[in-house]
Amino acid sequence: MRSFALALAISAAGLSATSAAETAKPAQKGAFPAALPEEPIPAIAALPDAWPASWVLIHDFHFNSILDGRVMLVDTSSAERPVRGMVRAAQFANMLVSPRRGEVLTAETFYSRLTQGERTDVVTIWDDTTLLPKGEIVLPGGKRQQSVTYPQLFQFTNGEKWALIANFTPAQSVSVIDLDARKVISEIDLPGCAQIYPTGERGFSSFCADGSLFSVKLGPDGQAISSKVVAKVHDIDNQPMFGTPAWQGRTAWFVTYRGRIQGFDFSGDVGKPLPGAFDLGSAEGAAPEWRPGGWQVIAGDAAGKLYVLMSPNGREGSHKDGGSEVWVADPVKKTRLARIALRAQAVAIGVTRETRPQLIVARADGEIDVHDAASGAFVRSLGTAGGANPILVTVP
Amino acid sequence: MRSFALALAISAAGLSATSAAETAKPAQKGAFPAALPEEPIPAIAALPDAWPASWVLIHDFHFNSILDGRVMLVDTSSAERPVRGMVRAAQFANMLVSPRRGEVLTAETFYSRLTQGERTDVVTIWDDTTLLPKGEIVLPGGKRQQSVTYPQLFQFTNGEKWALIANFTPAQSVSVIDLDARKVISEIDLPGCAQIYPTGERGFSSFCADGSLFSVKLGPDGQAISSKVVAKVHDIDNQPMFGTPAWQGRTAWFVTYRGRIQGFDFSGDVGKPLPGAFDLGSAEGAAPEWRPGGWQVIAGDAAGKLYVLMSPNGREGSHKDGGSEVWVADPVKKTRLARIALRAQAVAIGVTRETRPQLIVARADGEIDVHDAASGAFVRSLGTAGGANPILVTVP
Amino acid sequence: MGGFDKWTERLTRRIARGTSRRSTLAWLGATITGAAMFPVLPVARAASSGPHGGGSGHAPLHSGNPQDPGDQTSCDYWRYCAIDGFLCSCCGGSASACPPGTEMSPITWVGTCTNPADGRAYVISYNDCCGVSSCGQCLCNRNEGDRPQVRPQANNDYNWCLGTASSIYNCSTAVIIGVAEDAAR
Amino acid sequence: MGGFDKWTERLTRRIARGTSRRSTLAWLGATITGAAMFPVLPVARAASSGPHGGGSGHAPLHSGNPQDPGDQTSCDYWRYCAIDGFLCSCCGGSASACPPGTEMSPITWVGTCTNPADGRAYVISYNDCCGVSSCGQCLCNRNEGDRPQVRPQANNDYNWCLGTASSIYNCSTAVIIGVAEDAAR
Repeated sequence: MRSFALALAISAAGLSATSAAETAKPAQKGAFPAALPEEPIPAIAALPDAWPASWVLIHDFHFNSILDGRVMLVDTSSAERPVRGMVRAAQFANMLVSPRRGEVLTAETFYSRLTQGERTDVVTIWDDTTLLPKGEIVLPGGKRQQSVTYPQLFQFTNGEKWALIANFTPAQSVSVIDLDARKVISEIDLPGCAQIYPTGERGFSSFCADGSLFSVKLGPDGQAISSKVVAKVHDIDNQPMFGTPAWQGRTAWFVTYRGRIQGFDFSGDVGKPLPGAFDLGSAEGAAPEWRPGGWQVIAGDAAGKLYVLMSPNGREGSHKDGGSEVWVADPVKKTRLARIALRAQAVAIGVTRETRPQLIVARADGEIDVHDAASGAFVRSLGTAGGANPILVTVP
Repeated sequence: MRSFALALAISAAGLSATSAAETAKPAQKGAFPAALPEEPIPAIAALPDAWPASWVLIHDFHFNSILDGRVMLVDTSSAERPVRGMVRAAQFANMLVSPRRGEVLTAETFYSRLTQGERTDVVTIWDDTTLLPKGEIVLPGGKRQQSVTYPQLFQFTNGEKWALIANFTPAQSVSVIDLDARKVISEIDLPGCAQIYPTGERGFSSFCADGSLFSVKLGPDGQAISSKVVAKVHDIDNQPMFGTPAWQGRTAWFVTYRGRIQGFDFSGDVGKPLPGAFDLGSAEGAAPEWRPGGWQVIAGDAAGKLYVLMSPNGREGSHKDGGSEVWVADPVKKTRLARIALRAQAVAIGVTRETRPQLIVARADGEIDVHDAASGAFVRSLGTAGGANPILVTVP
Repeated sequence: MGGFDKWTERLTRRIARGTSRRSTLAWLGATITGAAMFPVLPVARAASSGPHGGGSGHAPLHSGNPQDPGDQTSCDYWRYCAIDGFLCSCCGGSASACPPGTEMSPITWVGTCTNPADGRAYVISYNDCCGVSSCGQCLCNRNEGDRPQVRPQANNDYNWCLGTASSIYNCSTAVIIGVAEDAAR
Repeated sequence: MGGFDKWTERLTRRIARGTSRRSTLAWLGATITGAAMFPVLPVARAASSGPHGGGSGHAPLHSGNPQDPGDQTSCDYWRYCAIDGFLCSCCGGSASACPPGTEMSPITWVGTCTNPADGRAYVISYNDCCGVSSCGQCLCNRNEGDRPQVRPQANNDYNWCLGTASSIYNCSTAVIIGVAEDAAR
């Protein structure tokens, strides 16, 4: 290829493709006696074997072409070069990342004629150092749940050897996928329940329309071997929980539309609510009141603190309108620790696991801001590194 | 379907889906004793059998998702409801419209996994009253030319019974498609030549890299039966012509990067330049000089006038930077008739065939403006009716 | 595993039975109670045009009927009280019809919106239009009454292009299908 | 048809011969003279950030080498004198490398750009990166020396993701492959 490109160059307008060493050096070349060296072709930027702790994945839902969604790999420490790559996330896709497996997984849907024709649902497996696909698992039946992207529609279990994927036709079920065998091994029917919270060593929980939590334990063949319902854990009418929690180990911290924090323990075979739900409280400047608002409104850091995206315009129906502050809370002491003013309305937040954690803010206008999580201070802008419509920030 | 939707509605929160006639009418209903009537489900907006003369097609190249390009059907007479529909135009697509056939045709490319996998090139045939596909013709070999959309890469010939499509691998050829038989019937190899200008009853011309014009006459089987080269019609170095001309009947008016108008007669079996090329001239306000600029820079009206999108910042390399004025010229008298000031930098123009022709202006910021072609006066804005990146205005 | 419910047994039976189209409809009948279905698209790109998104440079589009007031290309139009997506009024359809070239979703979600002109609460069916890519005009998201996905019938984040030949989403309509009994709601 | 050239006869023979990979390369050798290949994408969405497009909110990215000056995420960077598309420097690649996950196009177009630091004219190869959808960052279009498609080797509107497994276009690089003899050009 190289010699072909050079041949073209040589034939081009009588140019000679002489190397730096051979080049005549007229006086105007001044302080630089040697020309810049030739650069290799082809060249593909390399990624490190392990991504640094400053790297996150930002899901670009891409409203203006939902069928062409993407996940942006973003170095939040670099204002100069924040985008490190893109992974395809087609048609209401979901994404999973596993440093242990060295993989990014996307659950996607394709049509043979882009918008029409034959439908194919697949889980695509991407190598996390090359961002090239290394395999796919076809999901039969055209039943993969298509929603605006929720992380809890596609989750690992069984030590990341399996993935669980939500189906909605609108009948609800969960498919169990053996990632190494590259096949769907079972399907758990789940009428009236939604979202997937990995539970125990091999199983998951879902919230149900009657306010209960339903936990399923899976056998080695992926079939359900036992299950348990915990009733009345979720007041859907008055204290509805955002479906996406902040995970700290096997504990998931949920926040309600009204700002109440509720923990769940998913470490055992049965998910269970933790005692001691608490409210984030009120503050000045509200019209009419402070409530969480956005798409991914809660995040946690390694020290156990929680961060909640808050709007002063809280009312019924405001829960996706975004927020202008991040409130920091201690779920052990059940108190609010700090308020962080953002530079613009935001829809999603994440906190890195760096030594000095950084708060990653996806703004409604598509810009990505980085704040110091401890002080709240604005650190840098990453521009549009999250794509057109950044709605989820995933810290691997 | 209807009863199903109603069943859902009835079950919803204890609502009764009573009709207007059955509804109780409390006092506060005031001046409106009857409720608004129920509306039918399903309902699809209808298009007229023949599109009005104010309707145009605007190609949205969709830079941020080139694989998901579209053609917007736009009523330029309506500021309230300019968009009338969308036609898919995937992956550097080309589009043809035929009121006579009652069809819109798109030449597209698909991959089985959106961005990867198996490639399929097709011509899709859309009914122009339903905008639904009514057939497709698969183009073998993965050779369809992918370029930023030029109209002259996909053209009719043989009384609109055939279409001609450009291939580029980078070897150049033209495929001849029998639209009614739904098949490719021949392929004309065309080394060194590009773009397709329908010529005579059944044939086409292309410009070639040596500055010549090459015309091919096709036989009833689609094979070339004769051809003719007219040398030195195009000074590519000093007076390069924009590839997209303004058509008036079988005469194509081209404009060069420097603003010279050159006509070609494609009515016979051999395309030939018309005598009397002329320059659009200079004007005040230039820095350094007025030149055509944009993607579709020349259009014609039914009366024979030409409209050219002009930039005052003309220089080598400015020819795609867009323009801020439209100059009106009479190709018979070879004079400039008027200058029309635009409201913003624009990249494409078209002129409707209405009784009172309207100048349709696709701006660089994506907004569509309508001016009165005779007076130049701004008439209305159509907002973003042309999509994200409107680059071509087609008057059917 | 003592302590686990009998549900597992029922669950296992249900899996063995499989999920046919018939059982899907049975499920709909069995579980969709208490409210109706909402779907598609969240988090308006709130940016410039107010909290709900929308705004495309279009001129206002009025019904011409004083009993049906407001700009049908605006997110603030009364029928859109629970809509989520691109407004079909801006896409070649209307407030109550899909654009040509699309297919209207047969399964729908509904909301109850109060008409400011006559004070009535109308049942609005937000049918999606499917089979053509994102319209891109007039994105609008209002979430009054929206609840988490655990209550699908009250969550507007699902893509309801479900019973259609293609699940590709183009825009959303807001069709009057009746008057709510409790007009004040 | 008297008056028609002998080319028709040759043309017909050529069609009969078909177009093999070999003849494609022969064509390249035979016809690409006088200039080199430019490709992809036109008409910058000129909107806000100057005549060439670009501008993404990124901070400037410098090489750190005083002999290679300028912001590599800006359309004004010296190597981009004939580039057309999304700048790979903004997409996970660099001025001279494709982003991970893409494939660099083997067939390329070149331009000649003058380095303001050393005054030399460099031959720049604008290899496209392929197989991933539009990067969407830093759209840039400069057309110095660009000519109509009748001279493909001097036209930057072709999608040059041609010799790659996928023709989907992601971004464009600007690789130094030599120094032009006539440095002043």
